[in-house]
Amino acid sequence: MEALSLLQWLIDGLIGIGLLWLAWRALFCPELFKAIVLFIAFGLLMTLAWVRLKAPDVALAEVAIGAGLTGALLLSSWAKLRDFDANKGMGVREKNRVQSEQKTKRPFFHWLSATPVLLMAVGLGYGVLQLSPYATGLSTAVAENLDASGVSNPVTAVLLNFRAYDTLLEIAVLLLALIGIWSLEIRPSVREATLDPVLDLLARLLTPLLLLVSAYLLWVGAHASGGAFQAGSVLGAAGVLLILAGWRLPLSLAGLPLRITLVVGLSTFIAVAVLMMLDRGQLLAFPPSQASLIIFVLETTATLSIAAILAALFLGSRPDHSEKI
Amino acid sequence: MTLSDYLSVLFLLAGAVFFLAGTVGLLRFPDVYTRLHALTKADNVGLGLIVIGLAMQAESYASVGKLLLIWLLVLLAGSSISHLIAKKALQKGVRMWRR
Amino acid sequence: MGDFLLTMPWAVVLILLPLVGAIVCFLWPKNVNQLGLVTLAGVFLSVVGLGAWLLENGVYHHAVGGWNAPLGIHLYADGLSLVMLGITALVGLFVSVYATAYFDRVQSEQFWPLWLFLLTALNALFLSADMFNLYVTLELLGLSAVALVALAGGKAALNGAMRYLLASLLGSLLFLFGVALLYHTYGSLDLAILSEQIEASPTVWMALGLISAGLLLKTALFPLHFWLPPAHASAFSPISALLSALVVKASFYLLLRLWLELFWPISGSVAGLLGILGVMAILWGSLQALRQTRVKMLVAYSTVAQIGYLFLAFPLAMGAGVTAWNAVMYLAISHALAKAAMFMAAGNLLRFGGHDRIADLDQLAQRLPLTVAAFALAGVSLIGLPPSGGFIGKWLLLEAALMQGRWDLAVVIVLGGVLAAMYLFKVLGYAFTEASTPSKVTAVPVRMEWAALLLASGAILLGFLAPLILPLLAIGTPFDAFSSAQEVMS
Amino acid sequence: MSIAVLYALVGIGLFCLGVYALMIHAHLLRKILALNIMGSGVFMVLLALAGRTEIMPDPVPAAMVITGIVVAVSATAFALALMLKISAVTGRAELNDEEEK
Repeated sequence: MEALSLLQWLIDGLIGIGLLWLAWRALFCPELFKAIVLFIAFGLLMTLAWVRLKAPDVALAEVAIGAGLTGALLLSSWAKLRDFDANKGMGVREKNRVQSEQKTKRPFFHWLSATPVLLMAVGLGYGVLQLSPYATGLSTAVAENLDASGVSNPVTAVLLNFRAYDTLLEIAVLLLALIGIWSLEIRPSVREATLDPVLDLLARLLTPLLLLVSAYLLWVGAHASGGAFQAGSVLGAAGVLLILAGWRLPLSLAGLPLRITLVVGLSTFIAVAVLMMLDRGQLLAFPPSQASLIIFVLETTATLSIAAILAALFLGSRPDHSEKI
Repeated sequence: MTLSDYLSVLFLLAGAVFFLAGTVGLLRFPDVYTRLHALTKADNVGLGLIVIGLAMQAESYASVGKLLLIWLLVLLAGSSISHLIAKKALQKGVRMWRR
Repeated sequence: MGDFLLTMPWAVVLILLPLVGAIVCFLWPKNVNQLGLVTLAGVFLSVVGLGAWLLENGVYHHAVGGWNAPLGIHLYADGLSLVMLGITALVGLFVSVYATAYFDRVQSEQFWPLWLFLLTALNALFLSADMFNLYVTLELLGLSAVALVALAGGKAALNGAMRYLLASLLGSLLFLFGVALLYHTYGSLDLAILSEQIEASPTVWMALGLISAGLLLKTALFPLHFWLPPAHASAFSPISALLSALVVKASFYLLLRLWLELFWPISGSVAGLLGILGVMAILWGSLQALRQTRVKMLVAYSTVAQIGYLFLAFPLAMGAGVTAWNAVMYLAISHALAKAAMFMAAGNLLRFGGHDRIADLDQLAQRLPLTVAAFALAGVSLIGLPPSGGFIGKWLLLEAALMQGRWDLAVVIVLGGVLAAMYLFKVLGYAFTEASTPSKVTAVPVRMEWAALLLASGAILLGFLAPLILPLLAIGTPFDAFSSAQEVMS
Repeated sequence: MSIAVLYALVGIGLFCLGVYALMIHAHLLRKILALNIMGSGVFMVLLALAGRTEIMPDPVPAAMVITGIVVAVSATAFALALMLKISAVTGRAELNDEEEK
């Protein structure tokens, strides 16, 4: 027992130090590309930390969204930035670029910023150490009401029943980000995707598998780790892979059909909220007997929308405009 | 500990050795092509050995299947991506290392 | 009819209606202007309905999902939320009418969904009583506001939007950190429960520090105002109006609410610091406004100064309780009306002459009389001349200051008014004279002129409405916890 | 000190590193990375402290962190798009401090 707990301390200590080291390197290593790769590694290590903290649902979300999708977004943005530099034709030298990538404010400013940040770190650390060593939070309240929630995975119960209103607004944030990006009117990247037979084959093989995994995560979310966000991001990853392989949505589907897919999750959520309001006088109050069905409908439509939105975030420009220019 | 436990440990250790060797190769090899070579050894063989070691401890055939699936997926993704990286490097004109 | 008013769940309508409107505008962009105006009218009527309900029944509680706090999320409305919702709907309606004439087709297709998301976020923020839910509404608010700034597309607007986005995200994360500490101390996210249990401890101090820092950054109190002028001045004018009038006020509202519910019992002494920052904001903002050469930049710096006024109430409330809070709310809503009108007037000048350089304004008083009148009326309220809403607010604030013998603050209140008069007359002076370089002009749609003028008149009209508004503000006695605590102290 | 507190302290470290990097870096991509690491730090504090119990860990922070991760990726995607737009218009992925002064 003693040895085991020592081993645990060793593992957790290594993860903690590894996280801090990766974060430090990602933020301060001179090359941006390296920084992004380190950030992705950081996300993967975060996933391990979540597993150690007994939060497998969060680990799944982190690996799919935090490390995977954010990493893909960062890398593709980095590549586009480099393309701008190349297209400007002023021959931005490698050296210049590296200089701009690690440019910081004046050294005086470093000290000016470091002092309050250090003070804050000490204060926060002290504040956390002062917390009582035992606290259960809301776990008993969740456990007592779990039967009435329609699902047996407590995290899903919180996300889609007890605090479903948060989730409604969160899907709104996701949709809003996409609408915001579309209104920036970014030109689609001029570079044609280089069609590669191996990548194409990989996409063909993985897409059905990702579909399957996504459906599994969606289904399993009711009683074990998983749920709409994890399923949606896996499905969205399939979309990203297809985009990378050079596949584009046919124009006939890029207008209203795509838009409907993007909003169906949020719209269903609102519709259910209003129906429950009319029926039971309370927003998003599901009758316990039908709660599991309602949650399943909400999660399925949310998965579709989340996947579509995430893939569209990756594409960046509006698909119904891209072909015209 | 039974015989299968000892075998498990053996496979896991062997897998770890491959990972270690792959990592050393990644850090020490001279160019991108040889580094890819080192990396795939860790991924393919190392992970394969670890999967075998874990499969011996698995409680059901379903989890053995899942473990195998993980290995196959890593094989698929690893080989495709190594191919893409090597191809890009060739396109960009990265020279192969010669003694 | 009366029954209908009292049975509809207005608060829920206020959140869901604009959200549905945003989705519909996104799906069918053909008739966005009509769809948007109908939504705004609906929101306005819902606020009236909620007001009627509150007058009849006192405060409004709604346990979302039927789950009571601490497990579930509560919606909560009292007089303070009602007044904020009301001013949002009113300003929103006028800005929307203005926007239908201001934007061309493509721009309005982009504007409407984002603006309706912003409205959803504002309403949801004013109605929420749950700390984490408030964080989500803050993110919704920040992202939609930044996307709106970026619509203008130029170098300045994009830079302003980015600076705003970084400040806004930093503010949200600071807020969330504070929420995390509070949750792990008390095991609840509900404001009412937290307010009952809160006690001073190092953890709580850190939590409150983080939350205040995040909200002060979003409210742009000096010296955290660096992001505001570039963002507000470079956005399209109706959007500047929304940002200056409503978005900044939303984070101020939240700070005020948390101050009243959580901070006051344990950190009364920080009030003095907020007061000092308020004074510096008034002086710095006004002086910067005086230095500006473009109308919109001047108006944006004037916002920095006016935000300072809102924070003078914090040290004064120690001795003057309700009077100080009434004063500050009155100032907040008068500023919302006046500043929205002023940005709309500035938009008219820009449309008319193609520029907003103060020195080159060319006989506008003769050529755009309604716009100049709107600018002047809004100015009257900002300076605090009778009989405007700004006058009532400053009068109450002065009263609170003099009651406690805070002559220093009284001087600043008056001085801020004088400085405001100086920078506003700088614009008006040039509006009456002929410029040395006449510029080509474009006609300004009548709707844009009238929308600005009517809102500016509203700011004046507020000066007569105090007997109507102060009782509304008192529903559910949002400032009461404060005055009772004060009695204990004295 | 328990595992919960260990991870909470790591979270604080990540948060503070992020704040510092956000302030001193000029390149926007770096600032966006910094915000993401700050976010991870906050999530870690939020979730780690939920483990101060012998029974089932509190699921509410886990749900909050999942919500937070989704909000963070939305904000990141938007920030990156805005950065690309700025870089397309001005030729640099930086904020221009000089022009305003």
